[in-house]
Amino acid sequence: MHLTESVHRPLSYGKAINEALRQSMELCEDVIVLGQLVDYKSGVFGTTTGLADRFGPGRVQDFPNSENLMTATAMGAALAGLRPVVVHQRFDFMLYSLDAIANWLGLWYFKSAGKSDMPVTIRAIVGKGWGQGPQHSKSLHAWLAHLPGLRVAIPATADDAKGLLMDSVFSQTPAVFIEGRSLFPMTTNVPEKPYRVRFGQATIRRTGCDATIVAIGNMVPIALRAAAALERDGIQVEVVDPRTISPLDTATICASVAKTRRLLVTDPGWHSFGVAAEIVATVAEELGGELKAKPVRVCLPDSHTPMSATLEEQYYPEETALETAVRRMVRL
Amino acid sequence: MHLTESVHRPLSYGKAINEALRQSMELCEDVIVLGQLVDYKSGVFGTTTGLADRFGPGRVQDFPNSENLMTATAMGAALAGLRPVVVHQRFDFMLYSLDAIANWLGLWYFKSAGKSDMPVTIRAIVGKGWGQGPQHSKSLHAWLAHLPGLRVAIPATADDAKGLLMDSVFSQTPAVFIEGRSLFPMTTNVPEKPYRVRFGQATIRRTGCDATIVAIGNMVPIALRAAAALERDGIQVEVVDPRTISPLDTATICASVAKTRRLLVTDPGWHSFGVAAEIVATVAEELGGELKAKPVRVCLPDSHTPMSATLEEQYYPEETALETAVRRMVRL
Amino acid sequence: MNSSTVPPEPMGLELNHKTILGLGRYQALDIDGMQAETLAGLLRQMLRLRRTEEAILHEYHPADEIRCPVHFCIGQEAMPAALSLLVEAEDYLFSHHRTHGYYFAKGAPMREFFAEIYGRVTGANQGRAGSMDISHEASRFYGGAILSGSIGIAVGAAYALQHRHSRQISIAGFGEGATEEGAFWEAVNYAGLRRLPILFLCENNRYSVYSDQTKRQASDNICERVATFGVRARRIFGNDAALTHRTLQLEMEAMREGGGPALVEAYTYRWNSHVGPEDDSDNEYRTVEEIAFWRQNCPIRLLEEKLTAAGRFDSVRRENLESEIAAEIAENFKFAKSSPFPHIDDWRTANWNPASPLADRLLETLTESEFDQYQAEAKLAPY
Amino acid sequence: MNSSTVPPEPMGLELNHKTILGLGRYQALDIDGMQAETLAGLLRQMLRLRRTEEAILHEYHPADEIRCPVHFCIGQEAMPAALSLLVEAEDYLFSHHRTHGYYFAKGAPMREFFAEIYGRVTGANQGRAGSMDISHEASRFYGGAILSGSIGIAVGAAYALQHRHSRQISIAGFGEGATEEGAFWEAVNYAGLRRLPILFLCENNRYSVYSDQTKRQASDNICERVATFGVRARRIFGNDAALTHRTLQLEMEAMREGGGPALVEAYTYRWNSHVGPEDDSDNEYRTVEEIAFWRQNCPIRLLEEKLTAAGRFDSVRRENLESEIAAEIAENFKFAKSSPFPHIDDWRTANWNPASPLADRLLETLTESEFDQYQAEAKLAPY
Ligand SMILES: Cc1ncc(C[n+]2csc(CCOP(=O)(O)OP(=O)(O)O)c2C)c(N)n1
Ligand SMILES: Cc1ncc(C[n+]2csc(CCOP(=O)(O)OP(=O)(O)O)c2C)c(N)n1
Ligand SMILES: [Mg+2]
Ligand SMILES: [Mg+2]
Repeated sequence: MHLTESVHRPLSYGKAINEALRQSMELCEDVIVLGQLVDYKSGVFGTTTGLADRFGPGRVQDFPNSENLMTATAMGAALAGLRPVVVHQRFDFMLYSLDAIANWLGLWYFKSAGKSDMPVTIRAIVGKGWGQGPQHSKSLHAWLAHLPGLRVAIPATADDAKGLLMDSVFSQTPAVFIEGRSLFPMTTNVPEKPYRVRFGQATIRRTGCDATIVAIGNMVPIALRAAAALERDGIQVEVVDPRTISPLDTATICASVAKTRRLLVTDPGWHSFGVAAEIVATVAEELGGELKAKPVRVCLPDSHTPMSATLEEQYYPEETALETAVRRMVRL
Repeated sequence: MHLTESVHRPLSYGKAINEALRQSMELCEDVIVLGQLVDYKSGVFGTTTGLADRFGPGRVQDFPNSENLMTATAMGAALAGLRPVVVHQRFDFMLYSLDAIANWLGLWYFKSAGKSDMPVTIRAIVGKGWGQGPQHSKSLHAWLAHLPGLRVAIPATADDAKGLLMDSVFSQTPAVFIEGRSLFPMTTNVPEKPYRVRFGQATIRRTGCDATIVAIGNMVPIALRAAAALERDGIQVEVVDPRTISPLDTATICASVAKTRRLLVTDPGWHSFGVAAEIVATVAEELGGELKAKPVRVCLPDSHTPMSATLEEQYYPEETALETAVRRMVRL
Repeated sequence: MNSSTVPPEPMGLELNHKTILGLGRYQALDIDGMQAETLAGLLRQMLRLRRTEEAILHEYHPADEIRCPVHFCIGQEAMPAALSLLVEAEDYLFSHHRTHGYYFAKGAPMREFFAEIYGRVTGANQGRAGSMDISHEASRFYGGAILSGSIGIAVGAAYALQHRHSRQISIAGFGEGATEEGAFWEAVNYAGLRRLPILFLCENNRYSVYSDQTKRQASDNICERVATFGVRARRIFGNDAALTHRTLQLEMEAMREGGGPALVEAYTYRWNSHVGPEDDSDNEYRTVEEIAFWRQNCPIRLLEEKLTAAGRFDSVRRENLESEIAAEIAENFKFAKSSPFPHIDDWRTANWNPASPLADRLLETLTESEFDQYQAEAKLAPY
Repeated sequence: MNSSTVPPEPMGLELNHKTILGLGRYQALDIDGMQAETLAGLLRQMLRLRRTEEAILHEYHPADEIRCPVHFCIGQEAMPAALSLLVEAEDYLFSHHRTHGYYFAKGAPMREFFAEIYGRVTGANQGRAGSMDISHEASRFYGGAILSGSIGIAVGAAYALQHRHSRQISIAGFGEGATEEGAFWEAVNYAGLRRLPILFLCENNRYSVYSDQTKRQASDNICERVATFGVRARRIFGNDAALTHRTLQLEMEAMREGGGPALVEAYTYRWNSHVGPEDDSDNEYRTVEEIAFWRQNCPIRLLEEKLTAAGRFDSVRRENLESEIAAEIAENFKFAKSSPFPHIDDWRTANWNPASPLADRLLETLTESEFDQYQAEAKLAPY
């Protein structure tokens, strides 16, 4: 079903998350939300606003500053039949809970031999800009994608945010849901109904025949702006948004590159040993010598985040970096 | 200096680590060792045996089951002038300390603007075999390599183990030192003197012209056995051992592949989003269309570790997997 | 609940691993007022666990078919035995690496236990988990080998039970060593704050592998520390099965009535190596006297002698019990050894559940996704 | 050290955030026997911190040049002021996200502070760290924004100091919210076990962002909890700068003589939003009465009035002090604003120190590495 008849209206990314949570909680009383400050008016950047009033403190719970326990609590609650959504105001704060994630959550289903599910959704928000600095802006989504037994979404649009979050909440496999803070005010047309976007299905955000840009998370709008600029020079760029990095829709990516024969991957994570490497490697394994140019990664430099605004400008790649790289690939 | 005149003698990997620690502690009284059970006769698989007797409890300290604090303690001690070596009996136990590693240790130098060093060495031992199961055998070395500000060694031989460990202890940049438990009894000729093996310098373990195998950690002996088997069929394989994955000696790897035009990467970590992806991607970016065959990764399947011995056999790749893959690449 | 009904300190002692050694032969075991059935059950469960452990111990190296690390619990049978008589099928039980006692306490089947440690497909986890990580979903039993890690999950189960106003409880079993993990104190704080129905069972056997508790903690006072977090805590001589039973019973009944979280610290001792059937005494971490004390105060012997003296047990019953247990063990060994080994065809689906029945029922699927690339990016509030 | 010399509970109260509100105007500030220099220093440090914070607060949005999250400490000046008079240059001081007071307490330069929050290359960290993460190596001051994370590092510094039989101490400053992290309890346990020279300074301002302490912890009893881990702990009314000074002095002197670890919990209050100069009161988390109580008991006003009443302070001195501070702040603002912005040429070397002087001196280099591929792999002991 493609929801074509359903009502769509513009909604911001932040509000779409709020709507996904509200509808999930309406649809099923087992859905609960745990996180520091989720029950205040401002909520977590607005994404949890109104939930406590609507569903009561029993289902929307402020949590102590105990991130490791928060994940573990969600796991035990899931085991006992609830569907918890855990919220971290920053990805960085989630690092305290990596033991719970990597030593327990990811392997639970496997080691139970498929007898025991843990439908846990973990939301992690990635800070960017305004001097967040090295402890408030990391995105280690590549780490999570490396873990078996876990799904990882990194939506770029409001409609995907809602659909992927609802899919996480109502599926049996745990998922980490990575939100780019810089995307929160951006709007797209979002269906009113509850719906899912399935994990592992990339979307082509723009078609083109000269080069493929695979763009992750908040690099998607940047890639689209670069593509628009390049079109003015007659370069047709195809922009693929994987939407989830685990599972990763390698088929869609490879099909696009098979057509364009050129690949640029842009990821809002560190360059080395990141998601971009996996995508470049996969394409190299599939398409090997068929490429017309060497593949390129445009990511964050292998450096922690600097605070100063002038350094942030150097640090975060913008559309010009993508344009330059594509121009070089197509040798114009 | 190549230490050619110095006395070499066969030493096991485990004993070489023990010697590196002992010599480091002799050379400099700031070197201390922290870890659960480091001060008992059996030590940590023999690697810390004798140190407490020799250097006293002040420098060789049993630690509570508080892994996060253990790393933090090492950091503070390093800041105040010591050179701590932290020991984790299993890599898995280190996950409790990932906040300390990723939110503090790795970024300390950067955020101090180069004014403050933290010469901390963290040893993490990777279990393999005898039903270690999913909580005693993980190796997330790809995670560590993804972090800026941290060096990562994964030695395959006794002589490298000693030299890399001593380099870690006496350098200014923090390092994680990953030890394959299965390598502990293997011996190589190890110089008696204190020496260093520099990070970021791969070594060619065997030369060949038909294909390059880049082998990491305990995949090195397996790759060498595969190469020996392939030679009987007239296939000459070059085996490159990066020795450290951060920094990664991409020049040596690319030079080898430029010669052989075929690449297989074998890594004792999970297939996707791992070290092998980084190496394949780097080669694709450098050499692109020059390869004669599509690059191949032979890694652990994207699954947590099973306990049963029969499943372990399926799970851990052996030389036959490498041989088959190389044969397919050279189309024999 | 009146805490005075359980004498927390036998013979007026302030209980800890030092004072206990001064007890000599433990004399305080008291069976007055306990039902015959309970006492028989305690003895039976302890003996069954002991014989099972001994059988594995003897089989381990010679046969070389159990290929996973095994942490034996010989000497620590009282707690699991008491628990087995009190825990309900719908309660949740989580265990640390030393799983065997807890597995049996939860009533999970011996067949699947043996098959699991033998790595067979008929095992509780089809041979994927082994001794340290075994779980049995149908029995609501879950093990795991990272210290303190399962305690937080137990808190989560308690959260869900409270959320649903259930009378069931969640139980976490662990050693004194696990309390050094920060994860433990996060769990204790939250349990105390929310008054969750969680029972923390700490078997204090003095050592973490070879390391003495007071080498890792400022003092042997876990109960005192836990109590300040709003969690009821009491310590007992953990080799007294009758006392252990009475203590757990009181705590569990109170908890089912909304009495909030509690910790029971049971002082006990493992007879064997930390792991495996070898002897780890060449690490010189414990004295001959200490070992002798605890062997003398074997939980099975203490109860058996008391029952015998009271005329409630005799050699005939003992023989019947022994042969019944021996038969059960032999049969399950046979089952395990003759079971097939597992094979995994698809590692991916072994790690992920592809089904999503709830999502299928509740949600429609959106395939297209749109985007207006011309939006100016993000003007956000600054934090 | 005699704990009775410091009255821990003013007016016989059991101190916590509820009882404190009943105090009305705080009357117990006692300057008897304190040196004039100390009292003047306390007032000076508090006023300097207050004016600095106010200056940043007013400048923040209008100028829009300080582009990083800033956590103000207006209202919480007593602790940093007291600390500034007692801490030694060779001591180590670690702070949580609310760094400013601690930065100045350690005597780190105002120039580099302003330049840092303005993101300039002349800043303490060349603009890489900002308000939350600022550090000043030469002053042995280190901030950081992950709750409780720097406390463990402080423990490590204490470890090294003890190892070297130094009389220096290590100090960690944090809020009551940080004590919910397991990391904190690991640190407390280890400090108590090893009797490390570490001073834990907990400024209990009741809230973690908007969340009340008793919404996160079973009770407002951090001292009681910490004490059970073998760490001396006492709570004080933290807006009494004289009391704070006496308390820290006693603890720090004892610690330098090997007295072991201690925690001081200072009840205090932040006047502003959790972060930034906005008003966060629309989240309705604190009452008008509460805010009024704490403003009335402003630490500066309390001390100033006492000193004035005692004839030790007057409006002339006040004016001199104000204008001196105003000049200092103005000059440093100017310096910061006129400083150049940073640029990083090589991200890699910005993250790694390529030098290794000690290795260069002590070690020879081995380049070749050998391997015998014919060795049978690994026959290991099974665990
Ligand atoms: C996080 C972590 N650190 C270290 C270990 C290694 N380890 C396994 S069992 C054990 C001892 C635990 O002692 P205790 O909790 O008292 O339980 P006991 O073995 O005495 O029953 C240790 C240190 C582990 N499994 N997990
Ligand atoms: C691990 C972690 N979790 C969450 C946060 C977000 N956070 C920043 S400050 C803060 C409140 C801390 O309260 P407290 O420790 O009492 O210090 P205060 O701000 O009151 O001075 C929180 C939750 C964080 N920085 N680190
Ligand atoms: Mg123990
Ligand atoms: Mg606070």
